[in-house]
Amino acid sequence: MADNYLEAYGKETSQDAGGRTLKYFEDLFSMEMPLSRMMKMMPGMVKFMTSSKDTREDLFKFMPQMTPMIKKAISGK
Amino acid sequence: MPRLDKVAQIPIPKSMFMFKSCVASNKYPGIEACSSDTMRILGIEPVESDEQTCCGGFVTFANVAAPTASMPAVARNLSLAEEKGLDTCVVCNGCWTFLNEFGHFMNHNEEVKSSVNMMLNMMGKEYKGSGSVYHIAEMYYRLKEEIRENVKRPLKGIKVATHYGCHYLGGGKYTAIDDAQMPSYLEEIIEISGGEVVPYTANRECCGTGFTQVINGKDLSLEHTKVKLDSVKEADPDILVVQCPYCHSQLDRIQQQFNFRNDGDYQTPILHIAQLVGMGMGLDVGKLGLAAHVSGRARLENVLDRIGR
Amino acid sequence: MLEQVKDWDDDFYERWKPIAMGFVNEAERCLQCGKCTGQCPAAAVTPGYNPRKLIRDLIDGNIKRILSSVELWQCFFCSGCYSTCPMDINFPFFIFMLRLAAMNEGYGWEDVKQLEAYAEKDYLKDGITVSSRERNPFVVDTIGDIGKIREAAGLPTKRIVSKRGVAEINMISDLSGMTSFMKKIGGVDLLDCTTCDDAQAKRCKTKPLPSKVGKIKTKTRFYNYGEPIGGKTNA
Amino acid sequence: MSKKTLIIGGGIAGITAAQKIAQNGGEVILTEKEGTLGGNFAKLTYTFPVLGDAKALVSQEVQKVQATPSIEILTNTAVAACQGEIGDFTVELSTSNGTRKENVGAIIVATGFHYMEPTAYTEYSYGRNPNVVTSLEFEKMAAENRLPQGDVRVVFVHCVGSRDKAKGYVYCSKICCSYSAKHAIMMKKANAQSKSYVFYIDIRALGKGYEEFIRSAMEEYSVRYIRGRVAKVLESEGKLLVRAEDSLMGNPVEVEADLVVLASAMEAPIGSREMAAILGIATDEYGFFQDVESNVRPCHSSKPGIFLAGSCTQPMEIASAVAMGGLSASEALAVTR
Repeated sequence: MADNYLEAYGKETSQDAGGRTLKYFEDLFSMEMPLSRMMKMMPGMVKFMTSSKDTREDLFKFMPQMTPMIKKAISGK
Repeated sequence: MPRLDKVAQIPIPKSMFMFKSCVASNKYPGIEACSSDTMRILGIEPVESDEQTCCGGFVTFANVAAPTASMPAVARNLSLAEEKGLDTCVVCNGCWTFLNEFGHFMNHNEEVKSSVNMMLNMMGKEYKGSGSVYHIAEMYYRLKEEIRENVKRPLKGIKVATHYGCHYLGGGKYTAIDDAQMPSYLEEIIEISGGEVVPYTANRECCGTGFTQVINGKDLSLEHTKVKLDSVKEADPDILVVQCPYCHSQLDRIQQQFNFRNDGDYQTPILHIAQLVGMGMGLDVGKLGLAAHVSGRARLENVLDRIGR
Repeated sequence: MLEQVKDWDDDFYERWKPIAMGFVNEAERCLQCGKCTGQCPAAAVTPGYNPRKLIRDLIDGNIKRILSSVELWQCFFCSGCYSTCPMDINFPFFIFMLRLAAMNEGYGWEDVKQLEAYAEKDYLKDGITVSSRERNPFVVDTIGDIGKIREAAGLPTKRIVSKRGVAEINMISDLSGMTSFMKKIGGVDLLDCTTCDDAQAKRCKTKPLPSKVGKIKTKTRFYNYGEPIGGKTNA
Repeated sequence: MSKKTLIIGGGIAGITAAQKIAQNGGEVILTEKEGTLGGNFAKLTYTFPVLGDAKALVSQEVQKVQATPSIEILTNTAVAACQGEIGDFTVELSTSNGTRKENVGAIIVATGFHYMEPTAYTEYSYGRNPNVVTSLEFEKMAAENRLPQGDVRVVFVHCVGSRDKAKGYVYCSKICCSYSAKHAIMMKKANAQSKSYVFYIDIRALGKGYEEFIRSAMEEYSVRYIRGRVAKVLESEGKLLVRAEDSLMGNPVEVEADLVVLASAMEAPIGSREMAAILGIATDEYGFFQDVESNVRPCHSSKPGIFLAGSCTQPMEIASAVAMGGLSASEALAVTR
């Protein structure tokens, strides 16, 4: 077992670790709404919709706003 | 920098949205009861909402949630006050910094705000960024003349020490009403309520909770709390006043743990500033919720005997 | 092993700053004056922890050392460093962001695992992070039923967040990826087979972790900034 | 064209400029807003890096000026207005006997600097505890023989107000390192039992003899130098607890001290912006007077005919102020003759 961090990382340099970290933050703070991300949101929305009557109504009110976003995500523009 | 004059800019509204704190509600209900009642006596009608949740600060700084997840939660809570057209009043340092800091952040970052609002729109809400967040200690300081008029049960001869906590003064370096290193507004409120202020060395030290450190690194946390409590014990106040329920919980409960381990004998009752002001204003003893306090219960009774129940 | 400067990610901070949503700022101004460490409550009890060194390593780009360190997880989040910093570096935000980065690298999950229950069982279920449950028997004996105290104070017996409120934060959690992140944390296996007792072993066998989540192996962290004084083995 | 030169400020830079002009046959009006000449130099006990008797040195120079007939000295005097251009300025001086108008050919601004009052540094308990003093107050204590006696620890804190964006100034005040070393030596000389600790970030001792001077504080007077900016000064049972990090070792340390001396920053003289508006010259972002070119024309202000000398342009040690006084004198002579 490695007893210091240099050994634990082996041949990997800080540039590799830094690159991964930056990639992670880029994804985390991305404001874009690609289809994959939108699909990930779907289960949560369904759960919210089914939880009570008024939540369903509120979510339906949002639908007109939602449709262009879905279109945009699908067309990828 | 002494900048207590900044307090004059705080408006005195007819009513305010009282933001309930998790620790205050579930561990020290006296804080919740006193904050509402004292504000009502001071002429501000407290407005509450069942929809209000935890500020989300704990889960965020415990790294369970990324900032992208906590931002909408903050916006949601703030929008509850905005719907009613009110400013928010909080009793907890953590809530104050978290709501304030992330609120400011969204106000200055349109892109983030719109993406947060998209999520809020789904549930029929919107965050505009129109309301402000004030700590209850700020409001007390703003209303100090009203407090002076309403003192019914002066804390005559009661020695009070203060603990400001970190997240109000430290985190709000430029937004808090007082200097981060040598604050004095709590002292003033105590003197108005008739108490006697005792200084001690470790006043500006952290209570030791360390947000999550009390769970993850309990040794570190306790070691630091011990430093704090030792210094308090030296000054031997009747009451230690805090302005954050989380500090309240740490300082109150850890005393008992030290006593249990025979690691010193600490018997200092901790009171939140809302409870202290409520005590001075002559609120019913039941309202103070002193039964929920763990340490220094005998001493609290003694204090009540001296000032009258 | 000798540290190789050519391994450092020299412009990590410069590249990180623009994408960090404004959470990491001003670190380039650091004077290395040590005022932060001088007042730090965590440094006072564990001198191995040192905000100044963490900032220095960040600017140098020695990412490996920061992310794999135990010290990164010793911050108290008291903001004292920010309040005294002559250059206005808001260091708690750095810690917060660096911890996220460390988790991405596979470090520190065991710490977060202990906190995850608060989010899952209290925050997302009741809307209140700190519940009224008491673990300490002494406290239970002393104060009795918190509901009665609430009633005496003129409050409802239990503070309840409305169903709607809880549903809303749950949706926020689902939509922003917090729920899936928590599932990932839930997948961390804290049991160590060499020290595991019978009860744990039984639980391990009867309750297998959900296969969908998969296990995350947390990596061992190191005291990268010096052993704490007093020879503690664990902090 | 007027042959006279007006010198604003009777510190060491102004005195030197007046002497040099008079020596070369010029006429000078030397104004000082306080009652006596000497400026900040006269407030010191010792000079540095060579420990000279500051009071004797400055009074010698002041006497020379007072003895020169072509130098008219106006104490308690301020400049109220200034019109005209190079070679022909009309200035209005408000003296203690009412205002008077003067026609001068050139003006030398030598208003000196001001020691910052570290009231913003509440973490250092300044203004709350009488044992936390600024270096200027320390000089006064030393002059009046009020330095603590017996087995005491004295802590010197560098960079109070300098190199601090949040509460002070971003620039380095240049001389604090040297005068703190001087104070530590003075302390040791006054009280051999005392122990001195200097908390520094970087030691900036540029120039002939400075490095040796600071080394002598460490080597001969056994002053302990600890790298790290002091975080806070707490009061505890009559003592002061100084918390800082020993950043070379990476450990937080605490010093139980009896006296804490804050090396407060040199800031622009009070009212420098108003003065600049009256004269029609530029100041920099900190309020120091701005030169047109800092390398080859350090004493030219943004207006022709008005010259700058001494520490009203930037933090500066005595030798540089004297040199700059001489330079501005020759520039003024070039205009008036």
